[in-house]
Amino acid sequence: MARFIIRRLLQMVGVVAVLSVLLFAWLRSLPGGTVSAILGERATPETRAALTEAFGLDQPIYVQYLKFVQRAATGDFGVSTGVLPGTDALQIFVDRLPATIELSVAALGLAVLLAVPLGYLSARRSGSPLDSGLVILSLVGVAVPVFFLAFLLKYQFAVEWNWLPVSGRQDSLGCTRITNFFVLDGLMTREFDCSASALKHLVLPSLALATIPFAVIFRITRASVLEVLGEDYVRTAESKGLTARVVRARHVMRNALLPVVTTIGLQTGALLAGAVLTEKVFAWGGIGDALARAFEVRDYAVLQVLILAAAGIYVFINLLVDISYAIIDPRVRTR
Amino acid sequence: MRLKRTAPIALMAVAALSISACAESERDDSGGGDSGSSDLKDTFTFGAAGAPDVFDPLYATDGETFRITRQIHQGLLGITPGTADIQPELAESWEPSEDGLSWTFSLREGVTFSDGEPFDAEAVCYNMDRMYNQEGAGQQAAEYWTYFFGSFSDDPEGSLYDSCEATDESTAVINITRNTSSFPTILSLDSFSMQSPAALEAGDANNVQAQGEGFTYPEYSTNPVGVGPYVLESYDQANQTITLTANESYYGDAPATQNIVFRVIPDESTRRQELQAGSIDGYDLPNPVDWQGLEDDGNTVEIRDAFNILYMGLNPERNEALQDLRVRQAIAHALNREQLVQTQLPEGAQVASQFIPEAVSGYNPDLEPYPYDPDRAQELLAEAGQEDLTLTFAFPTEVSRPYMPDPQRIHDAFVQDLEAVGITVEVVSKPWNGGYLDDVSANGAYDAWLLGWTGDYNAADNFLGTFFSNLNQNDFHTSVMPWGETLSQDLQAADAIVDEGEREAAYQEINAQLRDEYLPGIPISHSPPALVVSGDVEGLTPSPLTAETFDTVTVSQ
Amino acid sequence: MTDTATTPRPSRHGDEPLLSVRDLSVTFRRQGEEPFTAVDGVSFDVRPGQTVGLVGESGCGKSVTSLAIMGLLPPRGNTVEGTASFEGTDLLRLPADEMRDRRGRDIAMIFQDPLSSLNPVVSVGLQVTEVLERHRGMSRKAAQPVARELLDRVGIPDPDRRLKDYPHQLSGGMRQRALIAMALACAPRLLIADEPTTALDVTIQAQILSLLKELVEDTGTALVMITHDLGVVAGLCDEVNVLYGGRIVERGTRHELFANPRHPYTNGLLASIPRLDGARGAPLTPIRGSVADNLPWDHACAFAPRCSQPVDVCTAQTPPLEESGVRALRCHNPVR
Amino acid sequence: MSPANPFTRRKDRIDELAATAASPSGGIAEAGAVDEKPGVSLIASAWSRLKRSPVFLLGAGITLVFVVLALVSPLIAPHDPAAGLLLDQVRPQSNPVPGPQDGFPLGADSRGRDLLSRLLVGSQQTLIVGVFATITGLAGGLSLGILAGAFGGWVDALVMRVVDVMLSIPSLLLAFSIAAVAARPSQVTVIIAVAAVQVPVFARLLRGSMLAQRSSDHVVAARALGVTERAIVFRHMLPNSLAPVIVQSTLVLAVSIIDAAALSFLGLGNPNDRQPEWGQMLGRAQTYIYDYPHLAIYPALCIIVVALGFTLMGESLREALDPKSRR
Repeated sequence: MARFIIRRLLQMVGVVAVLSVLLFAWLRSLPGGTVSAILGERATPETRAALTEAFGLDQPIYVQYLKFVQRAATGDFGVSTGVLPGTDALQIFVDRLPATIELSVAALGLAVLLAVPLGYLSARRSGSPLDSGLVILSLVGVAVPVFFLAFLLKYQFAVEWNWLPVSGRQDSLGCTRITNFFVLDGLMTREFDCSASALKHLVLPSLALATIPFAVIFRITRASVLEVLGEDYVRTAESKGLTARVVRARHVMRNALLPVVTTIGLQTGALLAGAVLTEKVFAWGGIGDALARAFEVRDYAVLQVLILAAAGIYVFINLLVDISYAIIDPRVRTR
Repeated sequence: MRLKRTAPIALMAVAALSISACAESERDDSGGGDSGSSDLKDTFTFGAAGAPDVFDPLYATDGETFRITRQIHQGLLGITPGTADIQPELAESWEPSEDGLSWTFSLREGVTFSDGEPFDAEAVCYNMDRMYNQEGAGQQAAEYWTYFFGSFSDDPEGSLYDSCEATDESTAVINITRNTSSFPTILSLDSFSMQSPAALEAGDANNVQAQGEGFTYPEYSTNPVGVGPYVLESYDQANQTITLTANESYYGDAPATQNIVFRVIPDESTRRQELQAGSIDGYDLPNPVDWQGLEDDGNTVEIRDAFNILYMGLNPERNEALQDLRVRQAIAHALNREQLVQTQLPEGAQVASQFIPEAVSGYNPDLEPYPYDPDRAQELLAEAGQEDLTLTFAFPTEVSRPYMPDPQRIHDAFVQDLEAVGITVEVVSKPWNGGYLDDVSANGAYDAWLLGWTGDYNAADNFLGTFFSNLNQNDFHTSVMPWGETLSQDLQAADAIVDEGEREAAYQEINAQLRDEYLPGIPISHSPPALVVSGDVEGLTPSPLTAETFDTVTVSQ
Repeated sequence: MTDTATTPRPSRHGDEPLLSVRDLSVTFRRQGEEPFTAVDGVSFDVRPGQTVGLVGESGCGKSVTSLAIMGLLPPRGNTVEGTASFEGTDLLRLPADEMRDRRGRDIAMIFQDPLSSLNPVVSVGLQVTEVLERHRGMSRKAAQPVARELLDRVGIPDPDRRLKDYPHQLSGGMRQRALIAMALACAPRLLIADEPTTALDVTIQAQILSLLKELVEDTGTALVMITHDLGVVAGLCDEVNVLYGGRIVERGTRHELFANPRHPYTNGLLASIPRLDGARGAPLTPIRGSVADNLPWDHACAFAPRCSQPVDVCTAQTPPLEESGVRALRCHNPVR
Repeated sequence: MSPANPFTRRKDRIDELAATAASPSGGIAEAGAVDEKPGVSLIASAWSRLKRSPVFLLGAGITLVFVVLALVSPLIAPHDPAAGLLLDQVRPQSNPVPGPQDGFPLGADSRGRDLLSRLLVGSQQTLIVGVFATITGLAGGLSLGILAGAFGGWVDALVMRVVDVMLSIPSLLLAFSIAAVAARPSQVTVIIAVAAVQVPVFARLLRGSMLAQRSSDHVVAARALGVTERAIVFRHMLPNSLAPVIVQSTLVLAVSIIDAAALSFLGLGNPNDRQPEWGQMLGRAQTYIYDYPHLAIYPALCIIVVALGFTLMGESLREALDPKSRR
């Protein structure tokens, strides 16, 4: 097991390293970029040249990359030029990570809580109207463009009915910040109105973001429950006259959940991507939001950090999934 | 097919907002909730399109930042609300010497910075010299100084600024190296605001470093100290909100609303929804198509006077056919600018007859835009023997400017016009920050392109100078035209004229020549940018320079 | 298509039947397909301690019969008719929860493929103890020693370790033994073994069979042995029912059946077993064709197309089940 | 779910699908249920089930209508989708979007172009985006997958590292990045961006099923008979690996169309809107969505329906071809 983890960690580093090279070369081979983003119409050849030199963008790419690696080794991933000029790019990532995590966790939680039971239900009743209904629903879920859904949600719940806030993470209540997980902070500092406000702000974005993971997890759960229901050992369990509860929990779900777990891992990728859209529409101020902005203003440093980090997180989470997988499946654990 | 909206909701929203406002005032120890009368809210919430860069205006470059620093800082000169004209601010009056190279500013008395430091002639000179003495990365970061004053103390020849003397407590004399219409007007720019010397020292304000591919800013840039009506209360990056609160030691009338909150909301339609839901009180540059809807929903759309110009640039170096005046005129006649302005640009936009808006001194009222006349255009092309002219005509994507809300649609319209007179158009587009600007100015990669300019202050030079003064380095490549040099010399000469009247006449003359003899590009339109606030907001005066101050704004419950 | 109901007559054991199946029919209906009757009016008795065999090729309906009795057929897509009274209560009409209470306690079952029949992610121990918890109301802790005892009894070496093991860590034989242990955990009065040895190596098969034999003998558990292998029957069963096409075609005690098979099918089955004591080079005579060639029972003998000695009537009318004592036969032209 | 090597489970969904290629036609039949007649091929038996599946028929129906529409729309469209016929009615404030009127049942867009015509003709570009993105992704995936699957060994290892790197970037993010940095955004860049996301998926998929094939009897047999590696790959392995690829393709068609819309929304779509495309129309409508939601709703509905059509078809194909899910 340990060897496996180490190997995978190394692999992960490898992936990120390769990615960093590609990313770096690619970003810098693009037209325009940071300098013209900063100068705008006001750009004169002098100012452009001056800035280009100041930023060391006039040097050959491999030199720039080596410098980047050099600095990166000391934990310095460059400073933002557009998203939050002057702020350490890594810092931006760290500051905004909680926002994205808060959102993603809420969304994923929502998705799983709905998808798994419903998936089981519709597998049990496979062929029934309920089943087909849920299946169609899940497929529709995948077919609706996230940002469009987001708009509809906002329009109905926030603007028309004014039940929930339109965007942002919290009303400006001057809340105290500790972890930047607003809900958590509110609880820690006993500023419960802060938590409440944060929760209210979470509802719509997480709903929008949850649709696709829900659809996918639902379908996997359904498929794998269907499969397990056909397995001999379930029949054995029934033949032992075990209670429905025990059969479901111990014999059906414990097996059916294996592929579900891996799928959940896969979905984190989708979440990160979906966050770009959702966060933009809900002015969430998380990683996705920053990423979109970084592209607009060609903020290389931020782009590099965010994309590498996103990839890193993604690979890492899937490592966790594999490990947890190994833990739930004795066939792996006791090999 | 409009979705219906209902009034009660708006009320509920306002109620909801007021609640949150109270909640805030309870927690904020500094922001005492009493803003005079109780039927007014103590917070004005504004939806910003982007986050501010730095709070030291010297290093700031973008509107989102200036909107905030403007509330915190003031300069020697100010702008008369609702106009583009300068007025006394921290300087009560100013006098040029005979040669116009030395300006005496008599300062407002009894003014202190928000940190209690006195504002006096010393402070003025400290600020001027601080800007002049920028070093290293600071020089690149202080973009506006470079742009308006030329260079820094390490290269005095290039600099407009020479020196500053504090002759007494309330009198500062600023010496400049040459005459220009821009001085002292440029002192009204936010970048050159007066900041507390003590705070600048303490915050190591000049310590800008180039790190990797960006600048790191000193600690001061997040703790600005000015004389303005507001001070920076907090910048909650996690929640993307900036809170300003009234400056207790402000010399003028205390601001009508205790706090201003700027919420960063990047998405246009989300800002609209937030305003609708009542969680913000206003936002800048609403999309023209929303103006009507916003008004219908009981908001106030404040339309500013147009202080910008959209033009179609032409590059006679890349496409020699364009060196023939008749061809350029043909293009001018081919473009149906009336229809464009009518159907694509916001209400109050006008067809441009020249490269500067009406408000600018030097504007030539006698000039008429080239009329839309496809037949004439074809004749001219025929005369020039360019019946089968081909143009590479570019527009930017991923951008919206006050002078061109939707470049693509303007471009589309023109492409059709040009094709109508038999010109073959090669359509090119690039992202604004993805190479478009470089291609236009550095690479000269297009025959024709769309670009514009929003005036920084009221001087013809800020427009015409920008476009044509630099003979060898301008987007229009006038250097290949016989008249290019004359034009650039005339412009520099006119700029140097000290006497208002003479200068105006000179510029009017140049504008006439630009239209009739040179036509280096085709002026298209001046479009008014707007600002929208909810119906509960009073006392906001829109500024042509988009330089509104919010200290007079009130928000009723 | 109903047989004259057989009246149960005393067997060697001479007491009332433990399980008495009457006119059991199972029909599967899948949308878009012809309804398919897998079991068609099957009747037989099992007396306490008796071992009854259900023999036939795959698809003859023997497994379905057992599943029907256990109430383990898929919830939808099938209809079950007839009765299966166990000590007087008709299992087929029993409410689901009451059936649960009986399964594993009164009637247990072991299946063909021991690997797939064990839950891969649950330890063998738990899979044994859960039965005890369920039916004997034991705590998991209390159940441990009992489970250990059971494993020991079915001949699994080092039971303590095996309790913690997972199915994939056991050998095929041990898995089947574990399954048997689970089935016998609550000393059921009836055990249904569905091809318990087919998936195992020949050597193991013998062990498992003798184990079963031994167990039923000293627990007095009645055993229904479902198999296609007459060898198994020969070793184990008191009474044998031969199924073909969902119906019983011949019944008799082991001796009768092996001594003089009447039905050509039974005969064919016997003839197709290689015999060591047979004359060297004596040719095997397999039954020709396959189940696919069956005729519908309604007015013909389903076996006719494959029969070694068909007569015209075979394809004209359904042969009735003629019974005398334990013996029963369904054939127009029996083997003399 | 054989736990063959649980550490590769990360791409399970893909690999499981891949496995269906090599799987026997028998499938798992419930106790007593009629088994598939022996010798019926995978495809045939799948088809026999599909004909009865309402889900599949619905999906296929939608898809058919869509494709036909794409082909004939230019003929049936009442107006030229690029002509600003109602431009003179457009007033940025008072009337930015001309409403329904004679000959313009849905009204026009902000450039005075007939909305109905644009929706109709839009199907064309939308189909093009979907199809070309899929083909491009497929082509990329095929070449990588064949390389890896056919030769295994270090080629396989190398290719799969590359694929993993690509897979390590969340899908839309990849498309997003590529589109964002395209020097000259256009329909082509959109297609490429959307396709790039699919390359690694297809590659993995194909490799998976080809590896399954490598060890399958008929390939082993062919090799035993001394058939050349090339012939084995192209005549034996590839054809049998295609089933899962076909399934995936139908799903990708849907995804591409939606992703294209997302790109437009982020302002990274095809800037030239003379040739209307639903995703682009939807993305562009954001400006008007508040007061003129129909500009967004119509194309959105079209996209949803079509995407649903492809997905329904794909999913039921997957079900049909996957022996595990036959019950």
